[in-house]
Amino acid sequence: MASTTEKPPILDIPDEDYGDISTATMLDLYYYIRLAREMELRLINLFKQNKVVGGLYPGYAHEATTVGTALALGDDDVLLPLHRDLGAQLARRQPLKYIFAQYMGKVDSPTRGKDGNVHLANPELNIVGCISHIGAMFPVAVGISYAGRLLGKTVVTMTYTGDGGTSIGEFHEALNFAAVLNVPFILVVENNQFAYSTPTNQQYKVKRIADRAAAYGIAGEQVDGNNAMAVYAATRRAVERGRRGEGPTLLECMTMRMMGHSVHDPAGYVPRELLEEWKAKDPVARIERYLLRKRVLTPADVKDWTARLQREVDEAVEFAENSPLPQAEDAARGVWAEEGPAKSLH
Amino acid sequence: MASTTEKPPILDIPDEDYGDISTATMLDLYYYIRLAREMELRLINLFKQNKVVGGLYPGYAHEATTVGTALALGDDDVLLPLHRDLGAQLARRQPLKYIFAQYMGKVDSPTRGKDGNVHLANPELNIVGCISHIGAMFPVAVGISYAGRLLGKTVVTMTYTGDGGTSIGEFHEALNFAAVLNVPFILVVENNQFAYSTPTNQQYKVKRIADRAAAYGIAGEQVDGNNAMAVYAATRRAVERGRRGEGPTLLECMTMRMMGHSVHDPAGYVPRELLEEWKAKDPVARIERYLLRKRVLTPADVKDWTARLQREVDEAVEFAENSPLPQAEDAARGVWAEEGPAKSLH
Amino acid sequence: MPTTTYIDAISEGLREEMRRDSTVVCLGEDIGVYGGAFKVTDGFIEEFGAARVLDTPLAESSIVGMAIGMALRGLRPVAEMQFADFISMAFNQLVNNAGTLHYRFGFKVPMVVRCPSGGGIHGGPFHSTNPEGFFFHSPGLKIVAPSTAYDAKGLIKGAIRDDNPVLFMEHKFLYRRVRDDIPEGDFAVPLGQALVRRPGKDVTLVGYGSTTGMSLEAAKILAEEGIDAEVVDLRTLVPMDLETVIASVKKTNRVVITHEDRRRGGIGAEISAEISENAVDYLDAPVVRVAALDTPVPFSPPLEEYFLPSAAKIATAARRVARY
Amino acid sequence: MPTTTYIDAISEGLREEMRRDSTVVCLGEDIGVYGGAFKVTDGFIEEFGAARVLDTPLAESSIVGMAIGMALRGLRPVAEMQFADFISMAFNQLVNNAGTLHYRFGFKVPMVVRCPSGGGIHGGPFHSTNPEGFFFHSPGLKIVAPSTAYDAKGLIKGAIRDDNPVLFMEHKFLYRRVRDDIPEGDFAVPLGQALVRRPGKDVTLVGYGSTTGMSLEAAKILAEEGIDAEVVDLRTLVPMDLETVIASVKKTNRVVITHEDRRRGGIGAEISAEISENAVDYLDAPVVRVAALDTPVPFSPPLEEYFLPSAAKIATAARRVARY
Ligand SMILES: Cc1ncc(C[n+]2csc(CCOP(=O)(O)OP(=O)(O)O)c2C)c(N)n1
Ligand SMILES: Cc1ncc(C[n+]2csc(CCOP(=O)(O)OP(=O)(O)O)c2C)c(N)n1
Ligand SMILES: [Mg+2]
Ligand SMILES: [Mg+2]
Repeated sequence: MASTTEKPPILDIPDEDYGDISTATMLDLYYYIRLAREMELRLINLFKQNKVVGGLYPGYAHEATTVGTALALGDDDVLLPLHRDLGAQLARRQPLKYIFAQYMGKVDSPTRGKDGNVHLANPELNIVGCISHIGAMFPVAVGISYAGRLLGKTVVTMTYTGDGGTSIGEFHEALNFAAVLNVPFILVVENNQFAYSTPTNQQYKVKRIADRAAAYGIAGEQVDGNNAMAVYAATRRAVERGRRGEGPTLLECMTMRMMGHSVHDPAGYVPRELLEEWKAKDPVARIERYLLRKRVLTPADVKDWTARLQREVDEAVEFAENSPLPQAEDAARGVWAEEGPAKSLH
Repeated sequence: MASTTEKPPILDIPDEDYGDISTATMLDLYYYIRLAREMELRLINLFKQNKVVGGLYPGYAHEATTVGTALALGDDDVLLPLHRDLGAQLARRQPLKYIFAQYMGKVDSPTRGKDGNVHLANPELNIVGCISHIGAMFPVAVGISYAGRLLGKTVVTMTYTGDGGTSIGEFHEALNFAAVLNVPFILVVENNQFAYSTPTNQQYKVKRIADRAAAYGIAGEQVDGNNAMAVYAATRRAVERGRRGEGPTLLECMTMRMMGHSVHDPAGYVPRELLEEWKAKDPVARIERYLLRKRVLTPADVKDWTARLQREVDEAVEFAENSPLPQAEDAARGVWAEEGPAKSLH
Repeated sequence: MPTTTYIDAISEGLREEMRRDSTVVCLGEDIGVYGGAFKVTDGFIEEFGAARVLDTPLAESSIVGMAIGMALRGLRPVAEMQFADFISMAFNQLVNNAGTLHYRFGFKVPMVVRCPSGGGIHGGPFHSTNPEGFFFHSPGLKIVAPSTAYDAKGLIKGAIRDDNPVLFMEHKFLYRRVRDDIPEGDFAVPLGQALVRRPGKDVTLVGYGSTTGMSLEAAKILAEEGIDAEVVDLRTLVPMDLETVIASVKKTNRVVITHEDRRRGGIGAEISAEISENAVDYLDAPVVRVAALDTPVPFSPPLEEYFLPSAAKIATAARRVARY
Repeated sequence: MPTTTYIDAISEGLREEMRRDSTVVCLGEDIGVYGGAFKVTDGFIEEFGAARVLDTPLAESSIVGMAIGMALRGLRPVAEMQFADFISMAFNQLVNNAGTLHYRFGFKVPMVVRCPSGGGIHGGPFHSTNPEGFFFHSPGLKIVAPSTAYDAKGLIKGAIRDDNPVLFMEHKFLYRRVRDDIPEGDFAVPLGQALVRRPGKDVTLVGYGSTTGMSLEAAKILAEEGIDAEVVDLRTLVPMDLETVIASVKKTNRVVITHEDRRRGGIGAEISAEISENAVDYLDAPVVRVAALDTPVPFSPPLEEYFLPSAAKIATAARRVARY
């Protein structure tokens, strides 16, 4: 597919052939994309109220990519999301309340306050949380897929990187391992055109990151990352390739970081026009207009959903606010598996 | 250029256009290639006599690549050779006696016995020795070239990797840095078809490593690594690109490891036929036949050279044998620059 | 109130060195146009240009590898790790490459790696660590860790002028909480000199970086209880000024060793071992360490507080030792 | 002469575990067709197939990263570093990823990284190191270091059965120089238990790996001089059996700590610090360490010999302590 930066802006999801996507899936896309958006906005609010502990790296306007990719996985597949991928966590059914509890450092988060913000796992849901060091999860994902093979199961693994993260050595190592071992591994590049303050022309000189797939003899695809239908369809193709034993895929989703790198960052280095151009391509509005046009949704539905989402977010925030902070002494416990719980993916 | 493995074996250096290569250069190629060969054979002998300390990783049959590449550099350029590149050290005028002294752990080697075998530097000659960890020298080479730019000088840097070493993350990182910074950096891939026991089809799934250049937006070239003329010509093109400000080059030289990974390794995993096929392409015999055909050499010359080379090797070995072992207490000295000499490249 | 913060002192020192010596060059992620995640190089790209204040792609191993190459070829690079934690990506380059080039080949490798380190800011396991303990075990790498704004400026200059690879541990918690009046004019703090920050006769509190301030605070508390603590600030960790430490222990006969890095295999163990080897007869009490727990740095505030050393914990240890 | 070498004991233990448990899987460079650089997995690919004895491309960070993933998804991977030195490439994966996954998320990470380590074979700076000191400082990683063939077999089994990431330090110099008669049948040495290899009353010599044999040799020399040394072999470095060490020191009142890893910030420092904190009143002499120099491992034989610990150096230190 063509780079979205080469074409005139597509303000709506075009009527292309996205393959056989059921109405239920379209509604799931819509639901999780909107939920991710509402959650992000609430997190930003909570941050301003000093209720968020630590930093906040908004995935705002990345929802079509994060949700569209994660929804294409099956339950036995494994998701390893990165720092802008709360949408993927939600699509994987990570409970919203856990996310808020995590951001507030509360004991009822899956890390019991030991880790923060996006470093969220859920062994029951086959979600592995990332470490901050970009690149580290790539070979881990390859190993999970490979384990699946030895255990007689096709386990597709999917992990993420930003455009900046593609400069790290493990991008190369893991894609090469996956190619040689021919495992069903999907590396999603969320190309949001900046790595913190660094624009892509200072990060790489190749035209499209997806073209790097050729350097490993694997499939590569570039897709409009603000078009949830296209993202989902492309990811499903990648998943199916993996299930058919055709190995890994490098999937580049073109999007734009509409806020600062973190809430602290005013992002003065981003050209105004770029933001305006991409504002028109907002992924939430686009999927909504598309589903209205396709009569999957009615304007009345949209209103109902809005109320429902507000309620869900309110409840989750309430849960998190009521959850206690962890006991101080718990800091000293849990380094070793002997201390329990000693969970696994399944 | 086409992969040598695709064509029927070329038993002689073909009469292609290698550009403007002077007779003096051809003779230099011949001299250093033969010197490297004689040195390797003597090292193997010394190893059998238990006079070599530590391991020995023969660069036998890699001479056209190691010498052909290194000879294309200028004095201000910087060479960072790897573990099969003694030929490159020689072409850079690293004194032969130092190499023998180094292998015997003697005090008159440039490392004064502190490091061994191929880990040989020479600040005066702008040679930086490698560490064993494959990949580590790549970004160092990029940094040296970049320093040249800041100091107002074009410093071409050249370093090496085997086919196996291309799997390491820093292959990707350094090529990408060099591309983005557009520095004159040449990465020579000595593709000898095995990484220790691992054949290339278990190392990568791309057809040619040189094609990976496209993943960085840089120049890539594959060349017959046993054809000294072709290697020299390709390297000169790369050097000139660098000097013209056209950035880095990935240069893949196709060759074959004719001995074990190290002298300890009987290499039973290498198919016999492969060795026979490549024996016919021996780089020493080929350059010799070529120069005789071109009347750059006469049969009488060859005989004279043989005697001269023997003498040179004998003298160097004698020097090394007579050099004392280092003083034990010297082990404790020299970690800090304050202890001297504190040298630099120039 | 003193005027220069710890972080501004680093900026000033760095800027002055870049003005003084055109071979001093900065590189790292987002240090140019953005001025660095903590703004240490804010304004540098305007003054020195994009070539000398180099925004790199995201890859620490190659940032450090490049710095090594630059140092070999006549520059004095100062590489920034966006957070000290990410130095783990460059571990091999530092330990095996930078640290051995002089011993093996006689090359000087004048380079500095700036490491914004330390906890107390709720950064969680990967934005809060103190990685000096790993590199302390490795030959050929100097390590400095200022505790005051004066030292932050003096030591960054000392580090840049040094001909060896130097890890500069700048503590994020101190960035804007610690200030000094810094004298006009050029000065560098030489590497390898500890300082007695507070003389005392009953117990030695030896630490560096963030625990120096904690120890001074503990000393105040202890003074009220009649315990007169001597506070030794190491400032440089490699090479370490053990003479000053041991002289203090020989005077007070009691010692508490402190650091914010984890306890097991930390720098405090080495200090303790050196004391036991060289001053065991002077000891009137166990040698006690106050350091972080041997766990990842936990995220949630009560956990992190429990994890970290503090003035109160140092005072408790000092009491135990003083009353032994 | 005892029949099983240290290296064969590792092979046997590994093979038996692969037979016993189909989730045990090996991966690394040249371990399959070639059987490993040291032939530890010789014949494995024939018995277990190429999928369970996986020849990987050359990239240690991804070998370890893959092993983490395999462990998360129900396998018990055993990754081989071709030489322990190359573990520096996987530093980040081990320290920040493997070591924190249980603390943060409750995952078990049952994996072993085999590290052919140590000097004395003229391997030079990058084929001779003992990297345990770096990882000792990091939470969440167990470390074992057998000194006998019996322990080599028992500890590889114990490590494979453990639900945590374990670094298995196998000493190359001992590979074919150390032998045992190993009992038939399945046995595993549990992690975390030190052993008194030789009881004695005058001085404790505590070490692990290659220095255990040196200490036993030193004890013989010392016995002839009337000094009765107790030799403690740590066997597991994390978690460390400090009780056994401290009980011995309380008995002998004198201690020499030994390891082949470098001295500064090495494991010996921690042992010394623990003794000083918990048994200072029992000490009748300085706590002395015998370890490698704080330099790269030099290549040439006289330099390497000077660099390394030895029975003679341990005996000298023990004399100093015994006669203090
Ligand atoms: C190895 C490593 N180095 C540095 C960082 C600090 N850091 C966090 S996010 C980031 C920018 C990442 O950019 P990109 O990959 O494009 O992802 P984006 O934030 O744009 O989604 C940086 C430098 C890190 N997390 N890991
Ligand atoms: C990071 C790292 N891992 C492992 C090794 C051990 N090792 C040395 S050479 C080698 C094979 C290299 O193969 P290749 O790159 O093809 O070079 P060749 O030896 O064939 O010239 C290996 C595995 C190493 N030196 N560095
Ligand atoms: Mg980005
Ligand atoms: Mg090879």
